[in-house]
Amino acid sequence: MAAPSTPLKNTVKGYATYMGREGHYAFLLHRLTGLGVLLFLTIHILDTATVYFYPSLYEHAIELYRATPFMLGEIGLLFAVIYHGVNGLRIAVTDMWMPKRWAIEKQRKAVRLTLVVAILLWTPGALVMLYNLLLHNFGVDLLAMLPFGK
Amino acid sequence: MLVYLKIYRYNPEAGRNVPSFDTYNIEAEPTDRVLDLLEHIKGEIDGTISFRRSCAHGVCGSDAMRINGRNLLACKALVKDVGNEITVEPILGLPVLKDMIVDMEPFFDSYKSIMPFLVNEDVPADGKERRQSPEQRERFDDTTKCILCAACTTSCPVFWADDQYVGPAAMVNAHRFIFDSRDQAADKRLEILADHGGAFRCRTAFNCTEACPREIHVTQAIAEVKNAITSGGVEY
Amino acid sequence: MIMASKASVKPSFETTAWRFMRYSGILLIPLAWFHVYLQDVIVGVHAIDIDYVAVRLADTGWVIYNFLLLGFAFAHGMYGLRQVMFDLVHKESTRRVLSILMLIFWLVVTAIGATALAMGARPELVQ
Amino acid sequence: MTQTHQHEVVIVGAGGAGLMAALYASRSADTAVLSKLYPTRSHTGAAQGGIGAALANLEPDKVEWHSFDTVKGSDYLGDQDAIDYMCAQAPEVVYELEHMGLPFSRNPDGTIAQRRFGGHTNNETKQPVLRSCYAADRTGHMILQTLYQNCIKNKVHFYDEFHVLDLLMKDGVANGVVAVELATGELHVFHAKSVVFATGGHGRIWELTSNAYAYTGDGVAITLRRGLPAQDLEFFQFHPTGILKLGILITEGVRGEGGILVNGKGERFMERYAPTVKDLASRDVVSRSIYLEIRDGNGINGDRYVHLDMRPEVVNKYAELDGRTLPDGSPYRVTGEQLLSKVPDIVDFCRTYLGIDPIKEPMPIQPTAHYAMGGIPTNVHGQALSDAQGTIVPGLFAAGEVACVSVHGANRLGTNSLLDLVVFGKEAGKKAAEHAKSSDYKPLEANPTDFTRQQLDRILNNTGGEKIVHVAEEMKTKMMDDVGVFRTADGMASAIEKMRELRERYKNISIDDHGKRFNTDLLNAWELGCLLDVALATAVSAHARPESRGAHAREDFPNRNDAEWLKHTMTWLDGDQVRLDYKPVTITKYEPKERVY
Ligand SMILES: Cc1cc2nc3c(=O)[nH]c(=O)nc-3n(C[C@H](O)[C@H](O)[C@H](O)COP(=O)(O)OP(=O)(O)OC[C@H]3O[C@@H](n4cnc5c(N)ncnc54)[C@H](O)[C@@H]3O)c2cc1C
Ligand code: HEM
Ligand code: SF4
Ligand code: F3S
Ligand code: FES
Repeated sequence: MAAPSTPLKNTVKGYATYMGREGHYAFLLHRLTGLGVLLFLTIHILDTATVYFYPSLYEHAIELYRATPFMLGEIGLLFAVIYHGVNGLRIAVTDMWMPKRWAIEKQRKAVRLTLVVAILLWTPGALVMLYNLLLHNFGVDLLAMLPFGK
Repeated sequence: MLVYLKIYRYNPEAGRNVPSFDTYNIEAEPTDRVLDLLEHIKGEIDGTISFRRSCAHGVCGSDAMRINGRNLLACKALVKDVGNEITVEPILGLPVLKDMIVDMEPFFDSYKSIMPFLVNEDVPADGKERRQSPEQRERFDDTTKCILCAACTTSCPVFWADDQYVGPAAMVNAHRFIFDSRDQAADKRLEILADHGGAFRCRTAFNCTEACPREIHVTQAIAEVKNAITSGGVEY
Repeated sequence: MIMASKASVKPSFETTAWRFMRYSGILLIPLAWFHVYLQDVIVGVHAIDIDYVAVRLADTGWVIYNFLLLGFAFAHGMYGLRQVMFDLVHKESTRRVLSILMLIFWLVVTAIGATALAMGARPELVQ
Repeated sequence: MTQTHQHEVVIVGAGGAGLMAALYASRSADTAVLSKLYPTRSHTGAAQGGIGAALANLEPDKVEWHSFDTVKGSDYLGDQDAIDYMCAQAPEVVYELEHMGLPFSRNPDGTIAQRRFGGHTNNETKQPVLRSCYAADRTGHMILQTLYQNCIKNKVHFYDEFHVLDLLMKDGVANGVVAVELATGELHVFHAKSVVFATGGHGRIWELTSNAYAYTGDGVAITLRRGLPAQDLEFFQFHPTGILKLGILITEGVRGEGGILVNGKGERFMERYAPTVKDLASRDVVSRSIYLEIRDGNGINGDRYVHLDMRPEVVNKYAELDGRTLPDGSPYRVTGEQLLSKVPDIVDFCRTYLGIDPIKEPMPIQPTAHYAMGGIPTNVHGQALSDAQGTIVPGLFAAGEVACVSVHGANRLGTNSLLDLVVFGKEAGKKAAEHAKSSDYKPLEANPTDFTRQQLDRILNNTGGEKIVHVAEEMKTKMMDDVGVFRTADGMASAIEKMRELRERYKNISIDDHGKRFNTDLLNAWELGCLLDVALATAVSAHARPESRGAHAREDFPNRNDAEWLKHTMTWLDGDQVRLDYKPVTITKYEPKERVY
């Protein structure tokens, strides 16, 4: 008789407690962002489709997108798409064209680099979106508040 | 130095049918192996603690364990490297039978499934060795080092989740033959690994490479296998 | 000196899918990034309404772009989901059932999206 | 519940010898392999340097030279018919291993690479010769893997993690074994026509050893307990280069590649002890030299160790002084890179356990208990013998380190053990199958597990409070001090006393684990019993030999005495009584002469 455990329990335990290095967390983040983007994409396809099927509903839908929680979610989505893309590129390129780069030091660096690149690509967009959020939902115009603003 | 050691215990026979931890404070040298500490506790304090070991220097593959959350060989993990708070658990994803002892059968079954033996019945007429250049030999040198300790396979998130995945160790061993210029069954092995549960289940999580005590480039080996499949084979 | 040997492997579904994941992923970098940046950052949800969509969907270039995005992104995502499903479900029969359900879901959603793209928006029907 | 299985051939041990025997036996007979470890965990996997065979791939070499070197290395105690057979078979088995898939390192022309090893020479020039066929520094690992792989290919039947505790005999014929299945704690009886022991050595008797935890002399102890003799137990090899305090082996291959031994004064002291081959003298000679240096206060900082130096600049300096050349005649030179590729595991051991990089710093080393030349006496066919007259025990075979053929005599040459495993493993496998095919199953005794149960129950039910580790510790230190590299009559006498005392105390061993499943506590206790039996037999055999020969070096009798002691020791253990007898050495071509390197 073996200790009671199931693959699911092992998986959850492993995801949560295995002290992996960079690659482990990159895997988890890639998966999480992939699923997140997919969830959004599915909703997005369906809501956009209303422009043809139930045009009246579309305004409702877009109204939802303008709600604060949704807009914050979109900022997250932007990060997810970017991180997943950069990291996916790392995986695809290493796996298919330069397998020799699957070496410990190189990958630890590469994984960190993906995160840095993703954050760099995300920040400007995130700031613009944050500005829009504050402007439209709270009437706060960040630019106007800057000393050299308009 | 004083070491605080937490050891995973499970033994239904002795009524410990819910996994739990025993803790010990013991004196140790920084250069002691975690295996030495386990031996010490087994010898002096509690003989019921069970784990496998044999060579004590990292070449037999008996004592892969999860030490402070990550797979290591207890005989290659020195106190100075893992710190003085040490948690020892069995490797993850294989059924735990008693304490650190897990059922290795599924692991060896995966190994056996990839035809881990040279296929080539032709031998030179003079009965001597088949020739192989140093470069050809070098091509698969890395993967000949595997000691089947299962540290890689049981660190792999895909393996934890999916016991039908052959796992990195089996692929390392497949690689050892696929890229051996003397072997003639590369296509069969590649076919096996092209299927469900094969190379394409690998999500490049890289835990395997980080865990391998023999410093084999496990993920690289798997990538080479994948590429051999997608490009239709290997050239020597 | 040495017998050269080249193994031959028939591409299986898993291999094709694996390659698809990689190539579609790379393709999705321009497609998805530009889409999201354009709509969420440059235009912004507050500027988007059905008329905006209608204008976009009247442009063949944008329609093709959206078709590509829909086709690749959703297929890529759904196959990814199937991988995740395989990690959670191990019974062969359940896997098969779920795979089929996912296949249907993929086809239906793609069809809905594609219809909308092909037919365009109908702002005139807004009540 | 005891389960009974029937297989024509039962092989105990899945190391190099056991697996080779299994490959051959299973060709014609129903064969099962029992092993207390998973086969790939066997200690053969730890062997580093290489397997000896006169392939002459890079420079002239001859089977006869290999034979002579082995005879000389054995200090003339090896049986020359067996040695000739082994050395003649060597090229064939090495090619066979290559055909099975063993990934040997290669020469530029694609042939198997060879390196130098202690005691292997060109008999004409007296210089070290390239004879050790290697796969980097994991030759044993590759042999073990390759043989196991071929067993899988040939569908050999394995019982993994079955610990054999007894040999069954009926009317002097071996007819099976009793084993405990580790996973369940159940006893299993294996009824067989042929039983092959290939259980490896017993270096765990000594404090500092290169041997695995599993090297507890089970095979020798089991046969001793069944009234069969052991041969030449006093000859136990101390390898000169074990990592300080840990005993982990640094292969002789390091010296083969040009590494040298240095004392505390920075001298290359082997020049004084073996002027011709220097650092590549045979192991007994080098180990003794290190001890003598240490005794003279020439250890590093006066301590009990010396340095093994393989920094490229040092290797190159001494290679130049020695005038060492490559086969093409150009001077021998190495880079750190090349050394790393030739002995990667050694570099890894040093980095892991010593925290030093041997390419940049010398390695602190001391002699470590390494290899049992003695064991279950067999003839050239691996058939076990029951007396000094060579009477065969029907149905019983032995091969590998547990056996004593004897090809290693008083001192084994490096690379000859791996060779011994494959040559005699193969032979034992073949003969075991032949025997099985030409005989019937001898009926089992009524209660075949009684003897085993009794041994286990005594441990399980004991409340004496004596701990395994305490008894083991005392045995190891005593044996290290008094039955180690140098021996004296008084020291050995006191060791005998001590072993007797410890065997008494062993009766009071009590353990914590009373369960069935993976009761490693119980098995550790049982293994200690084996070690004590073999230790006692070893000490008595050694005490009785008043000469110095090979690994048996006596301070009170520093010379070899061929007139009276050119003979093998046979040792029986009957309860506490040890009985000795002697058997002549087979000498064919090479008359004993003085041994200089
Ligand atoms: C570190 C090191 C380096 C070495 N390097 C070299 C070298 O370079 N060249 C060379 O020629 N030699 C070398 N040797 C020596 C050589 O490796 C060994 O002598 C040889 O491998 C022994 O092989 P074996 O098959 O007899 O035993 P092993 O390989 O040890 O196998 C013993 C088997 O018996 C099983 N067993 C034991 N007891 C029981 C039991 N009671 N019940 C069931 N199963 C049991 C074990 O599970 C194991 O499978 C080296 C040895 C060491 C320790
Ligand atoms: C932006 C460019 C993208 C790139 C470069 C990319 C790349 C990749 C790659 C290479 C994989 C395979 C990972 C592996 O096999 O280990 C993958 C998986 C995945 N992708 Fe993408 N992808 C992108 C966009 C998307 C989008 C838009 C979605 C959502 C619809 C998505 C959803 C997923 C999912 C769910 C997985 C599976 C994750 C897993 O198995 O852990 N990806 N992606
Ligand atoms: S690849 Fe490395 S980690 Fe995996 S089994 Fe082999 S030696 Fe162990
Ligand atoms: S951890 Fe697993 S996912 Fe691949 S890279 Fe290693 S096998
Ligand atoms: S005990 Fe052999 S690998 Fe650790």
